[in-house]
Amino acid sequence: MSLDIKKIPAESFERVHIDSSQAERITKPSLSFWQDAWLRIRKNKGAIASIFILVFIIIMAFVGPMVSPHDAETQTITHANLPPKVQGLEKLGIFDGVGTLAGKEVDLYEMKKVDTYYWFGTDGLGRDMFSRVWEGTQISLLIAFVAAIIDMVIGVAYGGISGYYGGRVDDIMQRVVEILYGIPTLVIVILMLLVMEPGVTAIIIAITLTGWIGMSRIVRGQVLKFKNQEFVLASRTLGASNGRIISKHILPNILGVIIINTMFTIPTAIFFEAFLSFIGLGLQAPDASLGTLINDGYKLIRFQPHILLYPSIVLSLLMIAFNLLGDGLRDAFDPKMKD
Amino acid sequence: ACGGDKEEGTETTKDTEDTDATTEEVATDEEQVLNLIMNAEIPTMDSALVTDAVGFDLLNNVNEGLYRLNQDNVAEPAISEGEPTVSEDGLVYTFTLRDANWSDGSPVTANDFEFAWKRAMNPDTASEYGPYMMDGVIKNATAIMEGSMEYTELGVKALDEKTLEVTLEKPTPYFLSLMSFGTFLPQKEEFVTAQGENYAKNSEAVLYNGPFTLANWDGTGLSWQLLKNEEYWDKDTVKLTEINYDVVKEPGTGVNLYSEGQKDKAPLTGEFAMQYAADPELIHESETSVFYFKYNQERLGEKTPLANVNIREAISKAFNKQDLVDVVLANGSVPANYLIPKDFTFDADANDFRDVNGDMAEFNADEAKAAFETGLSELGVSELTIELLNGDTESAKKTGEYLKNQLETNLPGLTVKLKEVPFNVRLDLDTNQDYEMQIAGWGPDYQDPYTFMNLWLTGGGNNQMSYSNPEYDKLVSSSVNELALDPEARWQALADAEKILIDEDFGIGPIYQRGLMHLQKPYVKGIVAHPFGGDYSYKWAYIEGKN
Amino acid sequence: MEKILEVKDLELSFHTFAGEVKAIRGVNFDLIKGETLAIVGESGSGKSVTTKSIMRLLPEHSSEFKNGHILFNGKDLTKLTDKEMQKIRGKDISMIFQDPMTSLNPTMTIGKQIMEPILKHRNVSKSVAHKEAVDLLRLVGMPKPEARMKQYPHQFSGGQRQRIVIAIALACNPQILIADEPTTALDVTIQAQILELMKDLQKKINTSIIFITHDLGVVANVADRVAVMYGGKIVEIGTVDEIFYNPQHPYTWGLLSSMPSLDTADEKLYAIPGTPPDLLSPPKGDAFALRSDYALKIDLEETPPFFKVSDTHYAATWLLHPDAPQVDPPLAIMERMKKYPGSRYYEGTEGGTY
Amino acid sequence: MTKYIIRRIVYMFITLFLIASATFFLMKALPGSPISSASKLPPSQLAVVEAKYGLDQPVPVQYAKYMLNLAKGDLGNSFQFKNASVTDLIMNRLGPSVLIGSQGLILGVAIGILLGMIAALRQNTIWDYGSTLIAIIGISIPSFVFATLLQYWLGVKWGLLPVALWKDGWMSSILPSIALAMGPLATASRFIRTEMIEVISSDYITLAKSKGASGFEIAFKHAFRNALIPLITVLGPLAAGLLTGSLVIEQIFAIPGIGEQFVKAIVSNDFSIIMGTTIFYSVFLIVIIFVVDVLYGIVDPRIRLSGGSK
Amino acid sequence: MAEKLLEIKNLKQYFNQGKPNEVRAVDDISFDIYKGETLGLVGESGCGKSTTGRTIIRLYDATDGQVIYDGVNVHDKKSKKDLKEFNRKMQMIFQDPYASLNPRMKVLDIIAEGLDIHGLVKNPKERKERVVELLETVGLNREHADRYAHEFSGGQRQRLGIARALAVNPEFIIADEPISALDVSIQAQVVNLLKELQEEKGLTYLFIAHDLSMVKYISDRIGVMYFGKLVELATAEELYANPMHPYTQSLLSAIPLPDPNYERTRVRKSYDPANHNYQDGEEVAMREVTPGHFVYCSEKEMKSLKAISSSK
Ligand SMILES: Nc1ncnc2c1ncn2[C@@H]1O[C@H](COP(=O)(O)OP(=O)(O)OP(=O)(O)O)[C@@H](O)[C@H]1O
Ligand SMILES: Nc1ncnc2c1ncn2[C@@H]1O[C@H](COP(=O)(O)OP(=O)(O)OP(=O)(O)O)[C@@H](O)[C@H]1O
Ligand SMILES: [Mg+2]
Ligand SMILES: [Mg+2]
Repeated sequence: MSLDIKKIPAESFERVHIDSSQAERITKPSLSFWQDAWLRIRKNKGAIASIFILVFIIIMAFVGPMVSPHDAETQTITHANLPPKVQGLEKLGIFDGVGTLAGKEVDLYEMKKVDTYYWFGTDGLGRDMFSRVWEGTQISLLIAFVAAIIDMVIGVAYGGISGYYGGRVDDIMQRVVEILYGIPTLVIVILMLLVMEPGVTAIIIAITLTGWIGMSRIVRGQVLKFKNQEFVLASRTLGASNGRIISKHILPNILGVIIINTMFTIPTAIFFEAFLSFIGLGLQAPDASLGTLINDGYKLIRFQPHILLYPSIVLSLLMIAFNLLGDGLRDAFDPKMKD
Repeated sequence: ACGGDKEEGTETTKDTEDTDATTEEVATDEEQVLNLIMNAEIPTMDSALVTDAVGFDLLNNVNEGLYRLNQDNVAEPAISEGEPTVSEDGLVYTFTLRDANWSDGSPVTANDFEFAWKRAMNPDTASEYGPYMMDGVIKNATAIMEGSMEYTELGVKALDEKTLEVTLEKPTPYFLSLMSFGTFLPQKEEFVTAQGENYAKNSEAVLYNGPFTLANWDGTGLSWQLLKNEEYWDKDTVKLTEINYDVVKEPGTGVNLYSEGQKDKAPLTGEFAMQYAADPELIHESETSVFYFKYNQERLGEKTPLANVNIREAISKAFNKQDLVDVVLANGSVPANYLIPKDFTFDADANDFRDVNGDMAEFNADEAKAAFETGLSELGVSELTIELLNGDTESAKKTGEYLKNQLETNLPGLTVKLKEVPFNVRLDLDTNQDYEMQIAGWGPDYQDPYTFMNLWLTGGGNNQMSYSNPEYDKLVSSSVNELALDPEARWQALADAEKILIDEDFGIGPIYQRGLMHLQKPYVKGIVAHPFGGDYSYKWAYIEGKN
Repeated sequence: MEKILEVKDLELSFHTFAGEVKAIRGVNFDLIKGETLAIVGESGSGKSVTTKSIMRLLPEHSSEFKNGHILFNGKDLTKLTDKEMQKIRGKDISMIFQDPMTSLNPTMTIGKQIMEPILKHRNVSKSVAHKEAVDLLRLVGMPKPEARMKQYPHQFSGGQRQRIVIAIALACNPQILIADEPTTALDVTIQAQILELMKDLQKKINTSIIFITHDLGVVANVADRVAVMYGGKIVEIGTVDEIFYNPQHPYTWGLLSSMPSLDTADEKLYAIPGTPPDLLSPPKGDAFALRSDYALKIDLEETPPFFKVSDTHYAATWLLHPDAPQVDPPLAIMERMKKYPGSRYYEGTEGGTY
Repeated sequence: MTKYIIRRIVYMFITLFLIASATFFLMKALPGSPISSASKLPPSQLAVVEAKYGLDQPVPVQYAKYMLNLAKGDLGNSFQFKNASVTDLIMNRLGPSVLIGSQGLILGVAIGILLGMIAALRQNTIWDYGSTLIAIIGISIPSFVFATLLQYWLGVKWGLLPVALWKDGWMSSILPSIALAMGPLATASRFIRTEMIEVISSDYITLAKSKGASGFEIAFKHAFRNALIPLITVLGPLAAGLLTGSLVIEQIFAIPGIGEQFVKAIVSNDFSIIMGTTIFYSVFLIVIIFVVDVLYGIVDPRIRLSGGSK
Repeated sequence: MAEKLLEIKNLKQYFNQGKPNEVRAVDDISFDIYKGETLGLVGESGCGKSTTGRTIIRLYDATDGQVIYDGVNVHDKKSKKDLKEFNRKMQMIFQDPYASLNPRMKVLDIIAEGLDIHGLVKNPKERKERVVELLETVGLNREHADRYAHEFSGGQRQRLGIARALAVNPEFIIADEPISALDVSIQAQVVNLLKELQEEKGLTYLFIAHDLSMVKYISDRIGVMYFGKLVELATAEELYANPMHPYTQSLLSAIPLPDPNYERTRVRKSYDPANHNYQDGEEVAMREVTPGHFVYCSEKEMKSLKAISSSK
């Protein structure tokens, strides 16, 4: 507790008038909720890396098949089962086209007299894995996005109605969900797939069949929480209609949660598709997804690991990226994590 | 059996390496135990109800009928004491049974055969293969099936304990080879009646009269054993004391178990076979299942583009079969330019039936293209889209993808749309003739070209593609009627018919004859693979040089 | 007057998304044995952080201890290892939090929760601890304490839960009890009960209490001395009478005059305008200057030091500088000052010193 | 409480009824016949065989019969396994599935919890990232790939454990259980981490710290149980999710389990088994959900007591 | 006294009616609010103050009873248009300054919501101008219009809430604990503002709080609630000077005041409902003990209360 009184010039002690509006000034820059969330995400290295990875994969999914000198569908049967070989890297002793054949290490390109490069190698029909992996990624992403969007639409609508209208409506809708919840999804999906014409549509329908339940529960919980928030009540006292309350007050506030949940639905859908292809309920050839590629490849794990490796890497990257991004978004949107 | 459904199975084969192995001196100190992999469970051990490869394979090793396929795949008398006496008209066969016992020590009698066969025709049994195999062969079978006669009227009769009289509907040249088939095995009446509902539900609820007995099978499990049958009449020939089976459906797992030494033999799918190409333990077994395009000429009552013979010809010739078997299948299959498989049927001089016609409808891109153009102009179109129905197993898919690519490449203007469905769905579509083109296959039920040739008779149960050629019909039916007792003429008639089907009408487009690759330990000797019926016989198998 | 705790030049920051939050910017105070020191100040002024830093309960990864000492019986708490600190927590210094609804573990019986510090710090058997816990519950006025030992927090009302929390805090007769807004979440009637309880208990075990609140009524009720915090600093400290009847800092004035007394009638209340300072970039000089009607030029440039008002009373405002102009505090404050002998507006007879 | 249980049981039956009906009609919608050699048989003979299985009757009659039998606990007979009752088939195959399933779940959840705790307690350290990585690997590698790798390395290469088959007793269950554990492990660790972080920042943990509790006591005595509560809600779906795994794992490790049988039945159109297994799975799932709810009450006294007072 | 703006008659609000967890949040209360006055409503937490306010403004449908506003029963079924008009006349300010502003909306849109709903402005420019005007009324300025609620401090937020309510030019405002969640040092901002506005615009307030000193400061009359019932109603001065119901007395005795000397001597009274010793069949109701001073009591109690008050 310092008591030394310094010599201070007298004019320093002039009274100053503080403008009261000055006192109301907010120094922080104005940030919308989204800007604020973006700032937070930006601090999250994992999430940022994930965004880059996702953007990269999505771009590659479309550009990849184009940049490859080989077409995904073309079968060059004499070029079947070649390991990866990349210009430039071959000198480093990696990606040099050496693979095992009949238990021996040989340069398969030389042996089969192939003088082109397959960056990811080829499959059993001599198709370029590079193009196939990216086209597979396209299909996997398509399935995942469409499934996630349908899940979202149904889930939000169902959960929203149930939560917002409450009472008897909610009761009945929740009983229905309770019953659906008791049905083993997997089994129903398999049965549905047996009955439907196989293909992308069937898979999407199968995935969304019960996929929306999780979303609907989350949305319902959120709506229940928000519909009694004071700002919603305030809007009601102003005479706002249900439509206005839902669209202006409730939806914008639960959007974060919906997005986060969708982020987690996407990898689940990708994964489920992969599982379906294992039990043989996948896509119609020659369509390929990451799942079917992995399924084709895993049997060759010991001999032609490249057929498994690349789709697995892409799949894992997608899974990791979506999960980390989901985590990041959750942290960014979560008001509890404000500090 | 219909072979289309079993893509990667341990099926009808001919063992190329060990057939001639002499089985004389076996080192007595070696443990005669064989460890095998099966690709599916045993659905039943009731010979009247068996329909699948596993069941037939096991029955072949634990039971014995009047005949048995020997190491050269020739049916030779087994429970039958020598050749039967045959009536002039070739309709009545009289078998004398040898002294043989059931595993419970009781003798095998003529009544056991009469009972078993009639039981298979009894509607209450609801046997699928009984009627199928006996229809048109054993007297009255057809009438019984149609319900106009009691099953007791079946043309089989135990004259006494040891004498069995079988009356045929019409002379059947391959009748004796049928006698080695699972459906014609004996069943002991008292035992079956005593067991009632429980009959053949597990390994205790069956009697055995073959080289081995089944043990430790609970009816649904994934593992079981065969033990040497001490009551078997020819037990001195049997060396193995024990065969251990496990069901492994993943080929990779099978290979792992093999490499680890737990199993003595493992089937290989193409991907694995390729990698083991240079392995001395790799064995190749050719099979008698043939795969081909079925060209449906009339879909749901409407003509398809495939009704045009030039289009059919074009497709038949437009794909490289060699590449397919070498690269895509890589499982020891061979290109098929025929319907009747190689190494399947032989004439009296042991000449392969295949030698008569040789190759037909071979791959020829130019001819294909020319035919396609003709076909297109005949149809008045410039492009064609054809749906190709296919199975949904892995190798089927791969084959389909390859063929699609080949056809589209070699026949400009053709688009192939793949439709891959589960086996049952495919059968359904096939039955309703609701497809354009499909990849199908057939495995023989008995050792005669007729098992393949009768498929394409006009209105035949398996035709399902509106193929009809009176000349073909005439030739094929002559083989079981007027020419039945004239082997040479019959042979020629069947060959002519095959030529019509494949090379003139292009009714079907052969693709490949399936082969199988196995890894087999070098110390395993004497396994005999059969082209039909049970896949393998272990009666002559033994272990040598394991230690 | 034995000092049990000395906080010297405490400075502490948090690292957040937005940047460094300088939550504590040089806090000094002592705590004397047996007294109750109230810390008041508006939300976000750093009251909780100060006390949490004494207990070292701040999140390790985001908080940074920048400077200062916290001497407890001569030991510097900032230098202790975690293990040593654990021995002090709950035994020598214990804490009560604002919200009784969330400060009990919902999945543990309250018996266990009370016994925990006893077992932890006092080498006694379970049965002894159990008995003591029952006694504690009885002490804080819980009816049927035996039976309630086995119950879970949600089976208690808010006031009862706060009593339990107090029982936990008192389990080892701590030398210092830190109460961080222990009654803010409670109703006035229950608040009154809890305050009485705390005062009774303090008499019994003679602990020193640091009592945080922003309710000046409560302060008047419990405190011996009061520290007023603003913007991460203590701006005024003195005995309860000095702060209430002779406040010197404009912020204290604002605080005191914004509360209507039961007889303030129609005149407008004094309101502190504006918003609290942003501790991400604390203003230069006196943090309160921008909201003050009494700001001096120097307030905007230089941080005021502590000026002594009396031996026990210090305030950090340039207004106390000898060269500063005389200003009249708000009316309500003048009213208060009139009652206090030490004040310049004293109207009594006991003679002012100013 | 009894009212609640009764209500639950009523829902269980409704659910089961709906599932059974839905499955039944789905099966009827399936193309193809369950009779394996249907295509070979002439119509007259096919009729005989179909009559034996009651397939000749109109669908509503078949449905009514099936439901009646179901009510009696009779799931009918298999088509592939001649004469075998579906109940027996399921019972015979149950053991291995339950063993690897429960082991996988316990192992996965236990390790997952541990990893999650470590990650939460050592937030933003190498421990955290490590355990996050393991969790993410767990959810991003398909179980069949993982199982294949395990089989090859641990079984064939290093010979540590049986490669496959259900022969070596408990040893045989280790690899499949590990393969199955990956999913639950990942889920549990993610859940626990998130929850633990939240719990740790709650007031009662601060209070526990202020009592002088050590880091270990905080983590295990105070935080753990509270962090567990949300995990319990996903145990049901998690257990159900193991079914997904078991279909694959049983096939790869050649284990005589119920999932493997289910796949086989699907492939061969054996709808008695498909339906039986579906119903069995549903019962299993419903019971699991019920058990989870009960468990929830045990772990969370708030639920227990308010449930009890109802 | 002035004319009645609002009459509340036998209002009841039960939650979960008929279920085991039934809550009688408001249990048969009646009172009037006069034009231009401020009626304070106090009572401990959970006694039903907010529910009363919310039922009056029709956020809840009353279980029973009437709320008569300007002679019309608010709870009668009404057309959308009437409802809207009613919504315009009666407004509410909420307790929690954080929860009562939509975090996803800009201040401009929050305040203009009422304008939009009731079509009170014609174009965006007018809208903006009106909002700025309102902001200035509550002591904020133009700059603030483009910010989000979370950027404001508690006091500022509460003022935004007031501006929102004022936007539709209401006659009657229910202020549900508008200052309880605020820091003491800024409570005064809001209270002053409310008072000013009342003077300027002739507003009528129902002011809900549990802090009696603020209530006394702002209110003309005060009602005390206890467990869903109104137990005492009198003018502010009268209530403080002469609390009659034992609960009111207990409440008053519990409030700590910022005055150490007073605190040293304050004696707290406790209230135990059992002390009433009401007999079976005894009618307990609001009775006017002295003019304008109502107490919830039995006939017998009234007599003794009357006796005491006349002896003063
Ligand atoms: N864990 C934290 N991370 C970042 N900033 C924090 C953290 N805890 C507190 N702060 C900041 O430190 C400052 C002081 O906070 P503190 O909790 O001490 O205020 P207080 O005086 O106790 O307020 P209240 O009366 O609201 O409890 C605030 O600006 C707050 O935002
Ligand atoms: N929607 C609701 N459903 C069920 N009970 C409710 C509901 N809203 C309020 N209650 C109950 O009604 C009672 C009165 O609540 P209310 O919010 O009116 O109290 P209050 O006096 O405003 O309290 P506070 O001072 O805490 O705001 C409480 O017991 C509360 O739990
Ligand atoms: Mg605080
Ligand atoms: Mg309230």
